[in-house]
Amino acid sequence: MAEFLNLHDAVARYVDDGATVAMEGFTHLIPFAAGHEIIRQGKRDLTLIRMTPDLIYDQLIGAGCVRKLIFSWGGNPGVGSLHRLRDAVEKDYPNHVEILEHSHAAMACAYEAGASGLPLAVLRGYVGSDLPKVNDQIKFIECPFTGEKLAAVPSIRPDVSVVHAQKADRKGNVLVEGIIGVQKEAVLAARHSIVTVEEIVDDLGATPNACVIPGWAVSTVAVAEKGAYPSYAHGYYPRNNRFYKEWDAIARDRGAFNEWLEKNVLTAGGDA
Amino acid sequence: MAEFLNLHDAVARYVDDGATVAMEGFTHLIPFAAGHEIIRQGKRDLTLIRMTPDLIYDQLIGAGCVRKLIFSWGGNPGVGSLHRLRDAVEKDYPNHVEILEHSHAAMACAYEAGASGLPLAVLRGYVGSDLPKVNDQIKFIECPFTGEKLAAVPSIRPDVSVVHAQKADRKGNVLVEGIIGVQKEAVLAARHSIVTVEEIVDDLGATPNACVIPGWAVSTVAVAEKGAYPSYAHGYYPRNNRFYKEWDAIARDRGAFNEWLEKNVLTAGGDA
Amino acid sequence: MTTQYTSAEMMTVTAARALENGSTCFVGIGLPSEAANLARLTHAPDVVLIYESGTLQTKPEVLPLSIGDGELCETALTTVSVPEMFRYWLQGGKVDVGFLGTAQIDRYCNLNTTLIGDYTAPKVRLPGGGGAPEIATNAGEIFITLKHSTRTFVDEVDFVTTLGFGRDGKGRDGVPNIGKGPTRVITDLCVMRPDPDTRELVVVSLHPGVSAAQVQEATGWEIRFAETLETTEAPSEKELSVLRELKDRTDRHHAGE
Amino acid sequence: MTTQYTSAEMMTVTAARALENGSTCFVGIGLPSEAANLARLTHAPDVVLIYESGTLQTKPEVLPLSIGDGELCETALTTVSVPEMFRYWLQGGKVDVGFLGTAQIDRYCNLNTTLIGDYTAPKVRLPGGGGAPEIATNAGEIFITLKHSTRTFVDEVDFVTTLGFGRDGKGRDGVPNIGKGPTRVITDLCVMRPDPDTRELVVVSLHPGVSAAQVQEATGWEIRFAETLETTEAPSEKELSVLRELKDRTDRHHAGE
Repeated sequence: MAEFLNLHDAVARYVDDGATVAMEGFTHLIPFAAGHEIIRQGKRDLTLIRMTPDLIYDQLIGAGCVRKLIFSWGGNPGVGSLHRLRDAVEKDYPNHVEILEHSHAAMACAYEAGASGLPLAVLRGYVGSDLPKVNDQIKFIECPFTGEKLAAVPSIRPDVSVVHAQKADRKGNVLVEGIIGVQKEAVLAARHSIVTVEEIVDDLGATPNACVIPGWAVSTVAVAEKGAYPSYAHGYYPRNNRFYKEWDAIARDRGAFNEWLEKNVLTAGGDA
Repeated sequence: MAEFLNLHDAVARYVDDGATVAMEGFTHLIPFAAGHEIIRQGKRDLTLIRMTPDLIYDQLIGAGCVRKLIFSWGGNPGVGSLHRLRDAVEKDYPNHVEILEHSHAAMACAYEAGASGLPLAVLRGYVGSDLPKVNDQIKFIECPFTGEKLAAVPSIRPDVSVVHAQKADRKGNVLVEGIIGVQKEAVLAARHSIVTVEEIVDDLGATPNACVIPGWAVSTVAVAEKGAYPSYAHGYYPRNNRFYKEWDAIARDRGAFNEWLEKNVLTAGGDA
Repeated sequence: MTTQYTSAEMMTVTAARALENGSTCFVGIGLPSEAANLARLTHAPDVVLIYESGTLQTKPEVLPLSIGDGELCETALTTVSVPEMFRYWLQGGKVDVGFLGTAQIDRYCNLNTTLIGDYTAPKVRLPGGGGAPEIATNAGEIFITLKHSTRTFVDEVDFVTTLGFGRDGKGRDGVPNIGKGPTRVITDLCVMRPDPDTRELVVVSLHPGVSAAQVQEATGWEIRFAETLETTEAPSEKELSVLRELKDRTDRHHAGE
Repeated sequence: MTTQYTSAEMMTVTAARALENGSTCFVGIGLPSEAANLARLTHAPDVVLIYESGTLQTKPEVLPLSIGDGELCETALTTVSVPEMFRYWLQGGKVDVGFLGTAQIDRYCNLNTTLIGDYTAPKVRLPGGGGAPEIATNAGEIFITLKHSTRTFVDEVDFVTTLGFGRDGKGRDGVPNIGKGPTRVITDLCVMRPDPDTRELVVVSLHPGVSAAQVQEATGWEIRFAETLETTEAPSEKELSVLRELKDRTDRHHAGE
């Protein structure tokens, strides 16, 4: 059964310096509160995995927590670039961040394969793309039945996956609803997992085929109200689109970013 | 968009002699009404695919519709053998039926791969089993990342898949609820599909992540009330366990079976 | 005072005890399902039962007749697709124990549920592999329960549907990412475990009133016995009453349509 | 009377018209999303819009800012996981049209959304591939829409993130199970289609008031023009009013939090 910890203890217990960490949530349910806690605890040399790095990884990269990034689309959705990511990749500030990039299809399949306990994912992908030239983790295999050449990528098996969900019951069973992304796969693929939730309830009220992750498949559940903010939680609060737009100016400037970080994360305690 | 046909016309249009047909439903929602219609229309030389052949295939085999069976567990659940299947395999009555057998894991993955448009499924399977010795469709590949030997089977791509579901809306969107088995995969993997439903409704009333198959991914929807009987439809009617037990005696005897078939299927019109 | 019980009840109770509270069990239909639910209703209330129909963490009030009874879904935490069940939950390494029955078993715990006789001309055609081949290799360990007889305990299985330890006991050696395999076999006569080195089945415990000779007589090969042979603890009043109530409820339930 | 319209509106309206009613479209965020929703709100009420966030058959009232806005889920027929989206729906062959934007495009419709400059020392780092590499090969055909300029229409893309027809126009030849690839490119100046033989982009229609010289000036290579060059039909009152209402609703919606 999942252990209930507070967010500080959950991060302290499961996120080690140098760990491979996947924080997922496809636009929806992005675990910002957990990301901020990782920054506050000064974790270093992380290999971060995420299909769409988004602001959460821009913040972690800008705060100097990250050594390597595995991703498939790194931008501020609908707004522009992730300037902290670019500053790290292009100018090694605050440190050099190595990148390994995939396509969405490959990463989604790699999470699926990780959840499935397989070492590789097979997909009809990367045809004619230059990505295999810059990512040596993309290989090709031949179908033994048809001879067709298909792409293969290693499955994703993080040390720890961190996701946010709407609610858990008192046994730690978790309900994820709406745009469910690759959250369930991320949790099942990882050695350990932290699930932050808006609230703990007596009864999940789930329909028969809802996306429920059993408590025994989760390491720890931590309550983090508004834990996905400024992204959103279906049924709880909307996305703060304005903040996503404002982020562009904050992240563009090293000083503005550091000031923002100091004020909103480092000195903000566990509530930011 | 799915076309609405009556069951007779749906079967007449999509199930050709010699076709490869998957009729799925994992204990739940077995498309018996459609199976009976196939028998009534005297279809021949079918290659039938199904994880758990169950009574529905015992009936099709006994009625002489079948040339080949691809399956992974052929029994009357909780009762015993499928005697019509055994009679065909062991004594060529009413005709020889060739069998190709897999494990559940392989067939489930093969449906998943078929729905995914892939030519093969890869799984950690068949280790130490004799099944690869008697099924030349089971091969092994080597993972290019780890060197691990993994099983590969061809994906399932039926000419037509037939499934039963609780309801469709007026656009032919289908809701499947409860034990959903491999129904969605069977439909998506097939060139054509027939979905029988208990009823047509204005609004499916589905939750955000319910198992809904869009009407444009289905060839035809046909109403068949109690269309899964004597199996069951979650929310509509329970399984007729007694009939499953009685089937043992009926199917054990060629005469009893032919009599049952005559009375309950062949002369029963479209309602059986 | 000793309560009367049948050898079938002895088998089910012993099989049930093997399941630890809190473990995750992929349950085969029939005897394993009976034992697993008895465990859940006695010493292991938090055992997690998974059926291949996709029902996760299910708590049926009555025993299912089929692997996909409505009862399993209605009492489950959630129900997933069958591909997901085999991929994410079984192959994904989330199952501690696979609980299987079988038609034939040999000294190395290889299981046959495919056929008796020759594959191309079978004497008896059995249902086939179903979930067993991958349950046996992808679950953490395997418990097997079946009735003891020379028809079921055979010198050589006619077909290895499901790997125990292979024809030579070495079938798992050097195979990466494979479970421990069978760790105990529970029958109506005794409990067996594979020898840690040779993997050959060894009788470690006789059920009360059962002699070693009886076990040998019901086994199709010269079976080994542990040096210190235990006597299985008899079913308790509690175990028997819970089991009988469960079976009564089940019979009443399935007697209707 | 002719209504005034902008070249951006001309582009969106033309892109929208390309989508047939009843077709299934995998929609990229930004310009493609605007065009696809305009199509749905005008001539193609039964177009099926799919976003890579897993939202199937969605009918957003306002344009999403991100590919995973709540609006997309709330108005969808159903929402599936992202792995399922890419496996069952895109790779599974259920998508007629993939509708993409891009940062760079070349004469053979190869798309670059990865970077400007050299991979190891980029001048400008762009977001990356996202869904595009497999949308471009696994959808039935591809429409591309972007603003016309020498920054976007380049002689050689710096990186082939997403296959059009390859550096030589033959990138799809002999590849099994691959879609037709780009069949039209719609900009604020014109409509282009690949030559059926060489796959090189050919301008087939100029938007009203646009000259061939203007197109050439905005293109980084010597672009070909069809022998009979058409003039794109101007946006109708209806198209413009629906588009403007959609954008107004969208602006009002996203102006809040």
